Amino acid sequence: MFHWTPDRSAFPTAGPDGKFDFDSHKLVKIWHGPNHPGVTGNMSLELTISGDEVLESKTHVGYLHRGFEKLYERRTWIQCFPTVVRMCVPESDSNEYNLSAGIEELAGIEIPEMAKWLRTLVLEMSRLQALLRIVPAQGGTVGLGLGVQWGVYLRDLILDRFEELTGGRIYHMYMIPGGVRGLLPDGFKERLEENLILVDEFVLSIKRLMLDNAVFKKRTVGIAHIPVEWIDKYGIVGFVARGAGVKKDVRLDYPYLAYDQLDFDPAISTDSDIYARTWIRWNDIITTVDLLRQIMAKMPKKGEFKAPTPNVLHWQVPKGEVYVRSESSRGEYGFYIVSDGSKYPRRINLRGPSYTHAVSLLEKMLVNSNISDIAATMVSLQTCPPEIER
Amino acid sequence: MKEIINNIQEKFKISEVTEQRENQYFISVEKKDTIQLVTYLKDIEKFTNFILLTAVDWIEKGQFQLTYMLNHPSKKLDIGVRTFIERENATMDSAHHLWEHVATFQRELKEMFGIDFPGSPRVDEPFLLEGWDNIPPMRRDFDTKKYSEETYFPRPGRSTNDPAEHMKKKLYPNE
Amino acid sequence: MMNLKDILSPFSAWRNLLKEPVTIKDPLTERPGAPRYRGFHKNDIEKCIGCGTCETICENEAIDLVAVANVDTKNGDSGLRPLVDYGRCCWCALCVDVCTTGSLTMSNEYTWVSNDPEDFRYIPGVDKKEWDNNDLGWKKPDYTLIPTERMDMEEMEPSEREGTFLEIVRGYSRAQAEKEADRCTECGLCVATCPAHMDIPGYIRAVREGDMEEGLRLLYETNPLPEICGRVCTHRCEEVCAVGHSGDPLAIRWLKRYIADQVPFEEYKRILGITSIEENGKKVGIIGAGPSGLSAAYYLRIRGFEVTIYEAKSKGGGMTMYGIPKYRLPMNMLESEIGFLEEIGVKFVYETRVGEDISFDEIYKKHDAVFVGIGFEKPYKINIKGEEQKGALQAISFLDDINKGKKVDIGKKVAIVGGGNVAMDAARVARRLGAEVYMLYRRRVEDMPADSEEIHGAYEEGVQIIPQTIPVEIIGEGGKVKSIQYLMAEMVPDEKGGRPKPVPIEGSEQVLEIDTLIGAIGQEADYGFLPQEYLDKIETNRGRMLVDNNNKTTLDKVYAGGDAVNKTADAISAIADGHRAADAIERMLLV
Amino acid sequence: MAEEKNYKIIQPDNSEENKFLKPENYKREVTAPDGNTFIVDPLNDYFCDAKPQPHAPNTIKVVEKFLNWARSQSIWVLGFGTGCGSIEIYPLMTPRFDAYRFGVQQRPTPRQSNLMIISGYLSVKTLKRAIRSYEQMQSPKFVMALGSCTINGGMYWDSYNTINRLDHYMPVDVYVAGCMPRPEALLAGFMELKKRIREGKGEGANQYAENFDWYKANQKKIIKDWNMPDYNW
Repeated sequence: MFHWTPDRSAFPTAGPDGKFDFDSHKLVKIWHGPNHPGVTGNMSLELTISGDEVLESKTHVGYLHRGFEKLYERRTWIQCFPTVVRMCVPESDSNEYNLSAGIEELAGIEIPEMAKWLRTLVLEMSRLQALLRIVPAQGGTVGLGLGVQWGVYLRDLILDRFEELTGGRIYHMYMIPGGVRGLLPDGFKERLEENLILVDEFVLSIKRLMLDNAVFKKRTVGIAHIPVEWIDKYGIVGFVARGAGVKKDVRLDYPYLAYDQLDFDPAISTDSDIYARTWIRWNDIITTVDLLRQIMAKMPKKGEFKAPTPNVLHWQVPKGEVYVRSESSRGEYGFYIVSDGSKYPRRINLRGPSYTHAVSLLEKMLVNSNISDIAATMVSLQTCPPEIER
Repeated sequence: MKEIINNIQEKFKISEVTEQRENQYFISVEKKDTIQLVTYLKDIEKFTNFILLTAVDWIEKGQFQLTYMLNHPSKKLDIGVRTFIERENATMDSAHHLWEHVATFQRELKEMFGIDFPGSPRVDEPFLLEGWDNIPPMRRDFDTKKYSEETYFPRPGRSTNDPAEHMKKKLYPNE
Repeated sequence: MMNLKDILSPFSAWRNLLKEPVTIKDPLTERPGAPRYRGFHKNDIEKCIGCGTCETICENEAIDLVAVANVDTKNGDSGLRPLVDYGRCCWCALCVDVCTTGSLTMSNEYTWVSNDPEDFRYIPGVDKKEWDNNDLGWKKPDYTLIPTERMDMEEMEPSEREGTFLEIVRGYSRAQAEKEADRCTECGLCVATCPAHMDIPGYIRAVREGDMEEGLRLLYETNPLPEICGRVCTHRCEEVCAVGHSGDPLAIRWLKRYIADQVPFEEYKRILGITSIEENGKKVGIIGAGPSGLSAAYYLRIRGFEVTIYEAKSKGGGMTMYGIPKYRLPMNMLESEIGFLEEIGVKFVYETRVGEDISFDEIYKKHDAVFVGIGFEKPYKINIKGEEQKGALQAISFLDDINKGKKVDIGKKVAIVGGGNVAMDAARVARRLGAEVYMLYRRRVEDMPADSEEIHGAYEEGVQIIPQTIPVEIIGEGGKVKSIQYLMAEMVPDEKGGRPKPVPIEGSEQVLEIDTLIGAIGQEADYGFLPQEYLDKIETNRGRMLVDNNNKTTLDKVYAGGDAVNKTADAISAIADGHRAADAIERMLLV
Repeated sequence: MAEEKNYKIIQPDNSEENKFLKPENYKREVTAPDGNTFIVDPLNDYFCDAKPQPHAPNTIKVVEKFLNWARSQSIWVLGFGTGCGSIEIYPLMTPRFDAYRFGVQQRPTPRQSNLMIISGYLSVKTLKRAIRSYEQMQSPKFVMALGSCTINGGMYWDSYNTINRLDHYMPVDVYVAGCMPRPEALLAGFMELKKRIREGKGEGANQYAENFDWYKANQKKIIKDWNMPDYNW
């Protein structure tokens, strides 16, 4: 089979100061984003290219910087809740969970059993809707737009379930310190099951359409390889680490909520390329659907859903600091929370997986890659700019 | 975890140990020992996963708190190394040589808090902001509301009443 | 790595060709929001009290409180209603969840398009919107963000109370007080309702933060007798408490008492910053050392006036000293309060009845201003036959005697006539003396003017309340009360819209054997001390002196306050009068 | 391999306006092959600096009406997700809500689109890109603003990095309330926009051209590093 490799000897190299000489006329600097169909969210890459090979890539973020961590200085603990969900748009519930869990840990509040299960349910639904969007989008980056049409429709059905459970489609603001804001509506279980059956079908169709697709394989197998040594070096987490053969999953490693009562085993691969990471997330859909079924079966029928808390208007969370984490669809999602014992948080710092995936890791990965693979690489890391810049 | 803390305490001067959870500890250490301790934790105790580096502004004490959050992937332990540095002309030794992604955190801290990390790659390049000419925004002495009102001026035509004042005015107009 | 299957497999997508499309035909009308959807706000204007808790919790400052036509400001309702700015709202519904009355809700409507950015503001419930009658949408859920249950205060068991005058309630511990104070929303609805306009949210905040000195300072800004008010105030603030709409109202009175109890009297001077008083050389005379007089004296004294209080009795405190039983207000509290006033330089002239021991004329001429706080001393008679016999007492003098420590023989069975706080006090005191107590009241129990907790306490202690009874005659035997005859009454609605009137039922006479009868149907002021020339100049109305907004009477440089002036006749109103008069005197003499 | 450079960079002075000037935008002295030297100012010489001009409507009423109808039926949206509202564009453009049947479709480049959706908050950094994208779009062009953030700051009303009022920086045709608006609300916004275009009220581009100096002044006030040409179409 014909395989073309560029003659890299003709490429200009960086000077001793690490800078490229643009007067050589062999280099072009182009911006990939922020207004570009192939970036994940509002971010950009400053690429130095020669031919269609990337010689240097610099990630530029900050287009979505709203200064959340500054805003929390002047918001009370409860007022942080509506804001904190906006830290990550595609999967907002991890934020709610982390902040609630952090406050509960600092204040020593034990949440009721029912609330634990409802939170687990919401986190899994959230993971499902995020995966339903991003897995077919991996096909979209190589020109296969059909899967996106299916996936986004199914995601919308999950959003409908969110809407009836929490009252919101994207931003749910469902978990608050002490528990959650409501019980399941009548008939929720049946409607969710109807949707899950459709997801089951989708899982098979997307496999036939995308994972078993010759073109998709050609474009993704062996591309954007991450060696296993990089895992610690770059702080790689979640499915990217699992793609490289390291089983990292907060749900297993540091069980929270009701995860210790659930039976699951996330997929793992050693190929560590775009295809492997897509395959793992495709498997994650299957795992999540299974988890949702387990949750619906094991969940108590009714019960208290919120533990009593002090008056939220001037709740002074006890002094202390804590790092809480949960597993988002992109990997370990952590909050570092510092309280000085006052009404206002001293510091809430988000450490999302994209913080390293999209900056130091992506910059490194894109060197010597082909410009046409950039979009696929970004989506294979599932980078989410809002969690980098907050 | 206790054992590790004991090991550290033998080798370094630890001023404060906080047990947040069974597997999560925060320890305070002097500025000069910090990078050494982090290196020790990484190489000897195998806290090989670097989670985050962030700063907390304790403006009333005139200090920045830097927290290096490290994780032991196989033993599932977290340790937070705290150090306090002066707020004025804040500088800290760089740890970019230990992990690749530390540089990003340091770049953000330089921009948002004004903490310098000499030697860290691209530390002077703006990260999130563009054309920022005020004091670093995450410092507590920067008033975001005032800045926003002056720069982006909210839509006019709103006013509110304090119920207590309004009632006093209405019910006891002569007082 | 690649095979034929990989090339053919994507074509399986053609299977979908014949499937029913999933497209929603008319998404604009076919898709209402879910029943819990957080759409645009609705507000039940009648239910809303304008407490502003929604405004407080809103992190976006999206809610303004604005005055609204057709909604009046009244006690417990600020008359303000929330205006929502949809250029700020983030649909988190926290405002709905904290709403104290549950009036604020959300519809499941979500479409609002306009080309004018100024459009996106409205007052839910006032400005008509198409979603006003939409029943679906987010409602206040079945949980609370503000604790609804009041911290119970430890009380003496009712069975232990007989025979002792020890204080019933034990006061909050620090943890209890802080927990109770935590429930406050700081809305401030109570401030206007309190006659003295005390900064209630302020001192509750001080309790919460454990800053007792700040709390005491705030108390003394408007009320120099917090120890007294913390125990016996009629706490109208608690009736309008916003938290009370969804649970128990805050125990405001107990929290005030908590602050006052925490700080020792010796510290007062330092905390209140009255270490040195700059004398201004003006003199003010105060007649009556009741709450209004003491209050005026305090505020005048700290501003440098030379203040002299003339009191007929041997101790200060007025009704709070002589009329309130000591199980409600221990004697030492009063004495230390008065001691504090003496310490800052208020002169007390006891056992000096104006009109007898000193003439009003003299006081009037000697001082630059006079404050009259004489109270209601003279009890109303029941005005029935047989009232002059031995064993027919007046509640005021009965309580006075008990407080002075005199022994009063009331026998085994006692009847109290009346239903106010004085009647309750008399009844409960009589119970403590070991008597069987009957309470005769003209109207129903729910019409009683006494505080509900007093009524509750009376029941607890075994007082038997016989409502809707009208005494007709006191039957005596040998000049001593033997029984009382009364008629049962039925409640007839008042045509003028007032409260229902009791009308005796013919032939329903009943007789109750008693040893003592205590009348407690009210008191009036005694203007006997005033010489005629002054009396002519002071206008009165139904026995109360007429005063202007500054509590000035129609007589030059004479101010008045307390029961003899205002209808509400409680300690806190008297304190407010004293404060107001002190302000006015200062303005008159110094400005 | 480095060849002899044919230009010399002129270091800018330390004045306020050069504070954020990037090295590639420094003025330079270029030596032409014939030996002449001349100054090149990248910011002004490489771009068109003419102000935009308002377009008068067609004088024949029927024609103008027809044009407006046609415009309203082909709303091409620039695929620029400026804020969190862009997540709801996915369902809108896919089968469930299928905006294509209403003549709405997404285009990847500003040159092909005539509707810009500002999907929520705009940070200063994005505003700069949004303005450039907007100016590159062909007239008649429209702006649709989503969510509270564009009306009065929304959640980020006190943030140091997000604007509060979009109408100060570009002319807005339709606002859609919500945080964020649902796809249905967006569709309602499209309907309203179409109505306005048909009525001939979609005059945003002309408004921008007429008040060009005011908009530029507002934009420059908050974009401190204005190292780009004033107008670049």
